[in-house]
Amino acid sequence: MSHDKSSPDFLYHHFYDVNQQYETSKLGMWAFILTEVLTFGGLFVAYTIYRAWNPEMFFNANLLLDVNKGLINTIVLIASSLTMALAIWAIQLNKRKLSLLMLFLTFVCALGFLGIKYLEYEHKFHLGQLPGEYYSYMGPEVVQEIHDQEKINHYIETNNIFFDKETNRLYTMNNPHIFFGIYFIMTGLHGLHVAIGMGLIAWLMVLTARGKLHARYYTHMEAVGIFWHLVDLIWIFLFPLFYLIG
Amino acid sequence: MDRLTEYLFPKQVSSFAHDIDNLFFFIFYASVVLFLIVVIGMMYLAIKYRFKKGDEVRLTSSLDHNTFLEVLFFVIPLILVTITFVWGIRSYLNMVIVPDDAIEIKVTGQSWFWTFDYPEGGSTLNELVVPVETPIKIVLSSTDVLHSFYIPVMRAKMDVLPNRYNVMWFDANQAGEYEIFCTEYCGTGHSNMNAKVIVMPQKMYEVWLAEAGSADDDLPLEELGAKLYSKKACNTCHTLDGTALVGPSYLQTSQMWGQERVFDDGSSAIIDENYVRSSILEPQIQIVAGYQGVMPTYQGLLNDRELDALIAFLKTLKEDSQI
Amino acid sequence: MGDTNQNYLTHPKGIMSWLLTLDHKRIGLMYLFGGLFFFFVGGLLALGMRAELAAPGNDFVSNDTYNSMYTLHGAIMIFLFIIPAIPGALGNILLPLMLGAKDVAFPRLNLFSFYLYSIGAIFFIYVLLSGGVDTGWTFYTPYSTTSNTNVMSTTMGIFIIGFSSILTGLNFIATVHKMRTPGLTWYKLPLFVWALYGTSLVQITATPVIAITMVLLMLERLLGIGIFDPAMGGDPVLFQHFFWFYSHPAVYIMILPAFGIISEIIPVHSRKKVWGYKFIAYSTLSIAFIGFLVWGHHMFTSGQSVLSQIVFSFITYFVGIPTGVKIFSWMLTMYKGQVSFTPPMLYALSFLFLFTIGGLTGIFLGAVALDIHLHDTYFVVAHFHYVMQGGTIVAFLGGLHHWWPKSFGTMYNQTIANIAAIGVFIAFNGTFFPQFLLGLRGMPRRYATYDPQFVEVHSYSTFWSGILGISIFIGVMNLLWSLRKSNKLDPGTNPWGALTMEWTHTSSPPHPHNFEEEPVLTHGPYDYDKVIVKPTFKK
Amino acid sequence: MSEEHHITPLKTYLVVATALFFLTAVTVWASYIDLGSFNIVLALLIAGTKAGVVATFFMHLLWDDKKNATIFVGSLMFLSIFIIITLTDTEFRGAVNPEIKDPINKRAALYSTLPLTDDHGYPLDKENNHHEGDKDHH
Repeated sequence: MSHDKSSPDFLYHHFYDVNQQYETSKLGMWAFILTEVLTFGGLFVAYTIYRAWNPEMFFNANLLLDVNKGLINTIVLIASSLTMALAIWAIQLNKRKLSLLMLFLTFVCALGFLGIKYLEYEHKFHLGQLPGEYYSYMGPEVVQEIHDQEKINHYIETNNIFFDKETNRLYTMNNPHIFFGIYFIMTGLHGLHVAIGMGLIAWLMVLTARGKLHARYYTHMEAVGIFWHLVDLIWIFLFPLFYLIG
Repeated sequence: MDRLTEYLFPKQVSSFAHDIDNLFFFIFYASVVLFLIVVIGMMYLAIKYRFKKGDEVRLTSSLDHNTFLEVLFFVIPLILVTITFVWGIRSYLNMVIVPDDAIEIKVTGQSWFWTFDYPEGGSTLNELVVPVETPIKIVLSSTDVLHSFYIPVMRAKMDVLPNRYNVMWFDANQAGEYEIFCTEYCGTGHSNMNAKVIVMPQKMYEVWLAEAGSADDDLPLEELGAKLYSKKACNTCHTLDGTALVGPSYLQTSQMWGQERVFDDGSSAIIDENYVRSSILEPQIQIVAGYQGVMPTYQGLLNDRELDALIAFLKTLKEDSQI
Repeated sequence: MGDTNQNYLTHPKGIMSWLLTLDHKRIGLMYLFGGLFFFFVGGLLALGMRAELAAPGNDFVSNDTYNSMYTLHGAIMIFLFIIPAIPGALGNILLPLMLGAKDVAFPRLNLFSFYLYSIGAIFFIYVLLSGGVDTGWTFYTPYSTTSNTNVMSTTMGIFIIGFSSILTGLNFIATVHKMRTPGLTWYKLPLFVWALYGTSLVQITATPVIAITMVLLMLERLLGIGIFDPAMGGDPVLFQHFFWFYSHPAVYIMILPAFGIISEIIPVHSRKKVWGYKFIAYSTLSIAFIGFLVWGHHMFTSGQSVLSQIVFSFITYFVGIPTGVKIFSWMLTMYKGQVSFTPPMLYALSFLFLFTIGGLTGIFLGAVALDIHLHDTYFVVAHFHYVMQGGTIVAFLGGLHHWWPKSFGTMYNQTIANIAAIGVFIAFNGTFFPQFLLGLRGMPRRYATYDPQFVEVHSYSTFWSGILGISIFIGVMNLLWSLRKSNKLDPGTNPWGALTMEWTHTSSPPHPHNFEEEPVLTHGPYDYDKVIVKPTFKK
Repeated sequence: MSEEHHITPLKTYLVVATALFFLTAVTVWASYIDLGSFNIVLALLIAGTKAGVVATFFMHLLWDDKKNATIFVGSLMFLSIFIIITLTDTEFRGAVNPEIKDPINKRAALYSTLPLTDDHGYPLDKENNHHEGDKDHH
């Protein structure tokens, strides 16, 4: 048997009609989102358990992260989500050029996100705030790192740090390398998703520019959009969990 | 039933062993009944309604459910598992709540032997000595990987974790010598990581405690060495017959006495008393080529006389020695 | 009917048409032969282990070799055979046919997941040839972070195969939801489809967690991140939570499709409407769900909190009840039917026998106090072999015999198949039933050498394991032997008189596009009270 | 057919994005107020709201087949199962036998060259009985 001869060229042979194909792809994409949520979920579990075990260490280690960079990245990602949504909106109305522009903006935002992430990582690598056994950050720089003088005072007052004058070393907390381990894995995996998302958006731009996507057929863009919003959604949780431990 | 218990289970030595075996038999008989219902029912139906030669292929009954039966299948197992669950938890709480008057013995698992530290200060290797009819609290920890401390006759088992304590307890009701197994996989020597629990009458235990460590003082060095060889678990990794296990055979070391031995970093040393001594106390420094350096240090586990005894024993070994 | 000679096996031709095929039936066949190959490898490892255990000492292999053998036996059987075999092979071949669809929802993804499986398999072959891995398939830390064997390659292999499993599950879910032929409502679906659907749900929800666990394990080895390794401040019990959050549901990934196969075989070969259709369907889903809540019963001696012990023991029993009712439903399906003792039916009956033992012995292990004695002993080994081999593999062999004429258009020698089926049944019991006794007496698992008191039972078990190996080998060779050219059946053959769509609406072997005309649903899958289809054998 | 797909008005997107920016500001502001353990609850509530808004409007769940929303909610449910049941272990260890509550060494072997410290970073080799009272600060 063969499908309706009048069916458009973007309809795969094993579907009855365009709508079935669109809905199937979307369902598949959502099932994929479920697997993504659970992949990150494992890391959220590790985070929860270790934070519950070491609340003070998490608090202290969180002070070493740069809230401003995290905040900028949050804003950048939300903006990119908006432009991604608008790209779909534009293609639904067959405004291809507008859609292309919005995809481009999304791509730029993603690039910006990774750039800021790079600056953050670079700084931490430099200081030795690394995961696991590579963690070597025990120098007194910690005091210079925190910009909020009130926090420094609070920090020392509550005896969470111990400064040993003989060795000129600062013992901050128990096992901070675990915090940084979880931080790097979660933000690293998230960053990997951003990079993959950029690849997908670039691919969408090519498809849109070639006119393959239009108001009747934009499944690819819808699927990538869902993926991209998921990336945003995960960051929405990572931001307060790592940067804003009150 | 007692004979069946004896056939199926090891002896019941702890106070809760009897209860656990009874729980087993409760589930066992319930299972046998359910199993027979399924198997006999299945065979009866399959044979009664079999398609015989010459039968006509025909439409069959449209019967496809019976609410009463389905509810019954639901309720009967529910009752059985509820009893099992409550029984299992009640017995478990009994096994996990340690009596206040328990003697506390510290057990350390290490690849691949057990160390037992007694409250009075003594310590033994691969031989746990406990008094009869006294609750014993076992506090477990490991120095390397996971182990699991299992005494079948006590029906007691608990994983041994590195950097974390675990607790179990038992009270033995019969004197005797019973097996201890490691049941959490821990590497090459896992299946050799056995020990004994020796349950003694109270009086004997007190005598043993007082004598522990001093009893061997008057043995000749070589005999003491032979005793330590198995008591301190050297035999887990070093044979006397020349075959290589985890570590080199004592026989080989003995035969090479005075000769040079090559290590995995390319260096070498003459085999003499000092070499053997440092190999026991600091085994990680010189690792014989071809072996993995997995031996733990015996620093603090052997006194000077015991070290001398092991060296003396090693030097006596010949091709035909039978120990 | 159009050109009756055109079927998916011969059209199109050429090796590339197989390697790049998007046809679910061909992908299914590739999974089938991949799975059978690893079944063979895993089986050889098992026989090697039994040979070593015939006598107490190190008579056959060293401790290290034994440890590597049991690890690879477990990992290969689970990750390369049981998990992919039924969904990947039988599921792929049959799911679209049973739904009246032309293909699965995402054919390219389907091929991609087969290639992921192959890449994972290459990792395993590398591990096998390069000296093995000795951590046990459970990879408990900190042994797995310190072992100097091939842990990295193995975890990488599992990570990749995990994605293959996820993508297959995702594909099947979309297929079941969206690709059913018009008129095929949920309650008209064959029960095998329900089973695959439940399996797929478990696959996509549980497998991501093993993927991230394997990543964390690799990072623990590379960087010492300190989540699982106590030397770095981590918690080994937490690793066990992570591991079993996947690996307990994975048991249902393995057993649910077997339930599906049995739910097909018994009504067809009893020519009788299935008993309790809705119950079997719903219990599949409820088992899949409850399976996520009980992982801690693998950790009753790990030192988790007492509260967890109680919670896990309690929920564990709720998996047992729906499973029990299923067994009764299958049994009662035969009531007032016409039962033929064909090879698939013999496998199904032996499944009922063996799986009942496997299920009931699970009750012993769910009772915390008793589990403390039995944990990590041969009782557990026997229990899960009764479930996995006596359950899943026996059902798989039954399913293979049931759908062999459909997949290849040939019929095997039924007498030999029956003898092999009975041989598997007897030898299986001979091998594994004594192991319950070993466990009760306190014989720990994963021992290369053991106390001489256990030798009698061990050598008995070893003897029967040889017969078991031979029986399975004969069974599978009998199937493969039927593939010779002279053995072709008429494309219209329906040897069992089955009513599901893959038998009534397409030829054997099926057309490359599954159905020559759009399938029109005329009856339900088990309407043996309304429709007669006579079994036909035509050469 | 694709023509039937719901097209969300531009205004909705802009309103949603504004709400997201606003909530981001709120969450940063809230982190500077000391609410004790309620800080984390509030942060997660805000993050949850943001996530809900993204899923509902940007990801089009509001207008989609309800199956998709079910899958998404399902993924969160399975994640909660994982977290909650694991917490029944990690939070309740030592309830019967207090020995098993904490690790023996709180500091990883990584820091073995440093003196051991207690929860508060004090080296254990110094006499520090006074900080028993310090716990009241927290």
